Amino acid sequence: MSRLNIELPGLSLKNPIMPASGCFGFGREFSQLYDLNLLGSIMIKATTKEPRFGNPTPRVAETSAGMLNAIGLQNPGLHKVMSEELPWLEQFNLPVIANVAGSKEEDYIEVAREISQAPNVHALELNISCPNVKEGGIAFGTIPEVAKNLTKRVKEVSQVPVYVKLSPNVSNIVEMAKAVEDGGADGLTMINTLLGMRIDLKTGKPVLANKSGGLSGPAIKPVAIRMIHEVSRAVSIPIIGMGGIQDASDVIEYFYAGASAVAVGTANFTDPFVCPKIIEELPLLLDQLGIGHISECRGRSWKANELFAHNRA
Amino acid sequence: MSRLNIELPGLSLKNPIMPASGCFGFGREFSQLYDLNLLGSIMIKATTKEPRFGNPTPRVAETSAGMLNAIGLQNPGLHKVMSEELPWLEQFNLPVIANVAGSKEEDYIEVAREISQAPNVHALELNISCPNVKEGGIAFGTIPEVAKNLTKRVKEVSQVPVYVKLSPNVSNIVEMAKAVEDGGADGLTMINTLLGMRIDLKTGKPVLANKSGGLSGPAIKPVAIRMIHEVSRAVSIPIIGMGGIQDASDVIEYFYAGASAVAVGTANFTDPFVCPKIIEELPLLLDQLGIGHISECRGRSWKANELFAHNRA
Amino acid sequence: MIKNEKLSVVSHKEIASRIFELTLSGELVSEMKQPGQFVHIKVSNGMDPLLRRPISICSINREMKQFTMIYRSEGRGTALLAKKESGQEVDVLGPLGNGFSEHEVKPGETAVLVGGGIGVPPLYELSRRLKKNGVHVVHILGFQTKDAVFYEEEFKRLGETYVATADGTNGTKGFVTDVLEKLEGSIDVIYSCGPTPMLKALEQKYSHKKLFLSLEERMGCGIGACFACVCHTADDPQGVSYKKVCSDGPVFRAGEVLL
Amino acid sequence: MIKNEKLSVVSHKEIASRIFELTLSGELVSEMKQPGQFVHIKVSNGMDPLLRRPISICSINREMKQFTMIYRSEGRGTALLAKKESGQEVDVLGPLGNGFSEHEVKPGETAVLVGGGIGVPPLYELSRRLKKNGVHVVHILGFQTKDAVFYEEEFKRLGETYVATADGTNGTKGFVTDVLEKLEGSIDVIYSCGPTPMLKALEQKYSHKKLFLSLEERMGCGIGACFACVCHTADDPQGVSYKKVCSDGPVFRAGEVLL
Ligand SMILES: Cc1cc2nc3c(=O)[nH]c(=O)nc-3n(C[C@H](O)[C@H](O)[C@H](O)COP(=O)(O)OP(=O)(O)OC[C@H]3O[C@@H](n4cnc5c(N)ncnc54)[C@H](O)[C@@H]3O)c2cc1C
Ligand SMILES: Cc1cc2nc3c(=O)[nH]c(=O)nc-3n(C[C@H](O)[C@H](O)[C@H](O)COP(=O)(O)OP(=O)(O)OC[C@H]3O[C@@H](n4cnc5c(N)ncnc54)[C@H](O)[C@@H]3O)c2cc1C
Ligand SMILES: Cc1cc2nc3c(=O)[nH]c(=O)nc-3n(C[C@H](O)[C@H](O)[C@H](O)COP(=O)(O)O)c2cc1C
Ligand SMILES: Cc1cc2nc3c(=O)[nH]c(=O)nc-3n(C[C@H](O)[C@H](O)[C@H](O)COP(=O)(O)O)c2cc1C
Ligand code: FES
Ligand code: FES
Repeated sequence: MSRLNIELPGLSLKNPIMPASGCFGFGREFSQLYDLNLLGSIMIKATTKEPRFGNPTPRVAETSAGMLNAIGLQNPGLHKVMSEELPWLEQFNLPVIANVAGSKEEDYIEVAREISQAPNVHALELNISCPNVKEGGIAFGTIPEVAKNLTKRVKEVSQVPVYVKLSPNVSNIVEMAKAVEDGGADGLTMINTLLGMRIDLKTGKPVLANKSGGLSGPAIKPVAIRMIHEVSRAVSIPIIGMGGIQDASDVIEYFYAGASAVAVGTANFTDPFVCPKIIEELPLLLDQLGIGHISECRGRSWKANELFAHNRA
Repeated sequence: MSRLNIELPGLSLKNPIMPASGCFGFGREFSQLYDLNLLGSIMIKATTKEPRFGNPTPRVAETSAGMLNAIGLQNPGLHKVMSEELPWLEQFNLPVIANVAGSKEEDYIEVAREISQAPNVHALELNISCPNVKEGGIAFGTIPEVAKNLTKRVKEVSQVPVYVKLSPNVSNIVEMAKAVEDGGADGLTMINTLLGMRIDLKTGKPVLANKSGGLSGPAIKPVAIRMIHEVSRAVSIPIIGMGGIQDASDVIEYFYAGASAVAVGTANFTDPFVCPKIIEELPLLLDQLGIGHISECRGRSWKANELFAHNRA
Repeated sequence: MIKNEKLSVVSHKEIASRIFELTLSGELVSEMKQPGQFVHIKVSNGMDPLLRRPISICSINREMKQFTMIYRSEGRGTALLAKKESGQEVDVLGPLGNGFSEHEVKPGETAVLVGGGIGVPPLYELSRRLKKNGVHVVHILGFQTKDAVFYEEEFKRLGETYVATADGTNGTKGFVTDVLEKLEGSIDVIYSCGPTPMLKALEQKYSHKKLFLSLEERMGCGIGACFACVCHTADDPQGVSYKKVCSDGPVFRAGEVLL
Repeated sequence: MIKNEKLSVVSHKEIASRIFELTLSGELVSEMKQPGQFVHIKVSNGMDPLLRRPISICSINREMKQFTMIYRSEGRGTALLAKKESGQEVDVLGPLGNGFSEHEVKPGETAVLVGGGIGVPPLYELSRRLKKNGVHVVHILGFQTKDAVFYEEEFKRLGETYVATADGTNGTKGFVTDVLEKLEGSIDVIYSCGPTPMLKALEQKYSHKKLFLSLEERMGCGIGACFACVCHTADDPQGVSYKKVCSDGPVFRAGEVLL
């Protein structure tokens, strides 16, 4: 009897653990370290219509309990992802979540239409929140109406459920979440990185060539937990949570906040075996906490105690 | 010859280091540890019209390289601050920055009018960004028009320059900064805390009684640096920077980003002697970096190299 | 005076399940005034974890400039502390707060010291001082289970000592209050430290006695500046008057603050 | 195969100013294939600092399952690494990347190994192998100043060795390229590792030779998954084709990628 399986729109997950987009490439490198079939799913690197080289280097900088990145959506482009990366991933029993990015609405739509037809792509993750792309990007992630319209148009062309990835760099995350729910999103993924910067002591210049970048890692976990806590009560679509997850306890904290599954990003760099480790630890932790199935944890931070007791009875 | 003195509206600082509001009370406790005259200034605890007890406990929670607080603006109220705390501080040669808070516009105005008349209050810090107060607060800190109007009205009654403390929990920090500059602000202080939450693994409930709280400490430094980098180029009023400062290098990083002085918050809890330590270390670090006066560092991250070289010549 | 000093580890051992006894030496010890005061400890050099950990002073040896703490390895911070070895340094801020006044009870009178779990340690220095003052001391120590019991012998050497365990595996099965109720002879003062429910039960039943309670609260600064550890005063339970556990307490007279 | 293992410290000493030589032992050593490969090191247990640090393999002893690194204590991470003592463990991910191919030069031919500062270490294992293969090896090692010089004797034992220091306090005053220019006799291959300006200078002057360069770049994962360490290929300097320093490199043939 599994205690970790989770059903989400488009996704039948053997466990709720998956690598976050951009932190795992298309899985090739990690497949040399462990069997990718262990994972619940995989969120592949952001795919754009045309191949992109991304930003100049340095592209990463370390911060306290976090890191900044300004990769700039480097990827081989829709065509290669469809013809090489996704077919390669078919050898695994792994529902793929395809991260879709662009700088114009048309780009998103074209990528979504095509990539959602790949047999192993079971859901899209609409990346409206990449902080490292100069043109366009920002409005999609920060103006509710714009996000809603994009969601709607992508939904029209997508063959699979659409999850929208929210940016934390907004005044009102609930408003954004509701807007994309209105636009027809099947789920949310959150959070993308916070915008940050580091300056080199000796040169006086930003460490990243792109100057600012996206802050990820344990430093941002409290922000993510707070946002998921707020959003999960305000919408009725499920949330895949991410931001600083390092171990099984973090996963439970995300479920308590209101997430239905989680993604692990930066921690893959510190410990490339972190995903299978978490999957192994989770049942033991559930035992310790006296919880039968992981789904019982969902929303426990805001559900009334009684209700929760009843659910477990 | 001092290499650390800084002139700001209302503030003639012997050095640019001061404790951040809420992390130093009214100075009484720290005065038992060292001579407060060492400090550049002191930002006293938020003062409201009436005394406030604040939120239930627990009021603090630890996070990775950070902490959450939900003190809830506990303070003895305007009357006591005027009659007891500020007079007590007069024994020191210390320009005081009074942090002014409220939940209604009228409250701010009344506190600002009164407290700006205290002889040792040389500037006000308008706290439009406290994340831990349920009513009112949020709009002041996130809607540019509202912030601008409040600034304008406070300026009308204040006897001393007014600095506005910006919240980082906004989509567009530059817009907020420009709005309060338009409203007549003499300076900015930034950043206040990011909204965050931690959930207890065993109980499934938020650690803080208030549920969410403000995230401070090294974790948020990259966010603060990025915001100051953006804002300092867009406005012409000076910025007092804060967020995760722990040592002299952090101070220089803030100056490089565009700050003209800095405040130290959370680090006072880890090391109560941190402010005098930083003040002592700064000249040594300036030596190492080959910088004469600390003000030369200001904005180096965005000033053209030539311009900077010229300034130093 | 409050000092910040790196003290060196004299000895460090696990004396019960996950319970560690740590003895440190340094100048700061000469500042320690009262049993029941605490120190605020930085367990690592870096910022992980960021905050200090408050731990009570368990015994003081002024001549040797040493003091001992007893703590439970609980979360991340105390787990790291548990790794410190003899000769290494520990960053200590202290002594902090106001402890138990040993002068509330006269020679020949009886003081009952009631401790629960990791609330037991500060009572040890108190007991030593009371005993020295000629006070008749009785100890009632509550623990979860046999494996968690510590310092039973040490307390016995100072006076009558009763142990209660929640599961009955050592001493009386039940709570310290069960033992206290059955105690014979007069009681002049009760000093107590332990979990809040225990303190509440004591306050409810023994508010007519001279009763002192040591409180716990999550702390930021530990020195009274951040208002993290505030509690309502008992006479103004909804109002704005308050006490800080770190600097006004952690020991309060029963009825002074709202538990 | 890439492994993640806690290796134990066999020896650790400062061999020049802020330059440390660290020997570790563990199973992972048997996976090491080439000189010029590197390992990715986690210097602390917690998350401060968060990222691993890339350090080149300096010498490999497969029989003893030991390998040696040489690094400069620079920022926070390497300063912490410098504190590790014999018997302690170091979390190592590796071996990573593609190193110097020793088969690009035939027995009897001449290979010149040009290293700058902390770029010197990976050349040591390379030199040992070349020498074993019967290659004539010449070393040109550049440092800032006398105090920063290390492994001069070790290299001398393997072949002709020239040292250059920027301030002239040891060997030739100037850059490694100054020495290289004056070198007599034929050069069949140049292998190099050091700061980018040095690599650029070599590429400019010796692109007609067989020249191999080991690059440095800020890294995230170190295994090719995060695209932090990407550089343009030389034939498409503005385009989308790329190489990853961590997994395609760190050693490239001159002219392969844009420096
Ligand atoms: C005045 C005082 C005296 C104390 N004396 C002792 C003692 O003698 N022996 C002992 O074992 N314990 C004592 N405690 C409790 C001790 O402080 C906590 O067990 C310890 O802080 C937990 O830290 P951690 O790293 O294990 O847990 P974590 O879960 O990592 O702690 C996270 C944060 O919560 C705080 N925290 C967690 N539990 C408590 C708690 N119960 N009280 C206050 N803060 C808490 C930590 O200080 C830290 O800031 C005392 C607490 C106070 C307030
Ligand atoms: C393939 C490769 C091999 C290397 N081999 C060696 C070696 O054998 N000996 C040696 O002393 N150094 C070597 N370096 C450089 C070494 O990685 C850095 O000096 C080290 O990471 C600095 O870490 P820190 O904690 O001292 O500095 P910090 O300033 O704390 O580092 C902050 C962040 O920047 C990164 N960083 C800083 N400087 C560099 C750099 N020069 N290159 C890459 N990342 C950097 C760090 O890894 C970390 O993520 C190598 C680098 C690479 C890429
Ligand atoms: C190096 C790097 C690259 C990333 N690339 C992408 C990306 O291409 N698309 C995307 O939606 N998110 C991207 N992210 C964001 C992550 O998917 C994730 O939302 C974020 O890092 C927070 O999770 P973490 O703290 O576990 O890393 C990237 C993050 C990092 C660190
Ligand atoms: C315990 C605590 C209380 C605070 N109270 C106030 C306050 O009363 N008014 C205010 O403007 N900011 C308050 N702040 C925010 C700080 O002044 C500062 O902006 C923030 O903590 C970031 O700086 P730091 O990372 O150095 O702490 C408080 C912060 C903390 C940690
Ligand atoms: S812990 Fe800061 S006031 Fe008590
Ligand atoms: S460091 Fe991640 S791809 Fe090279």
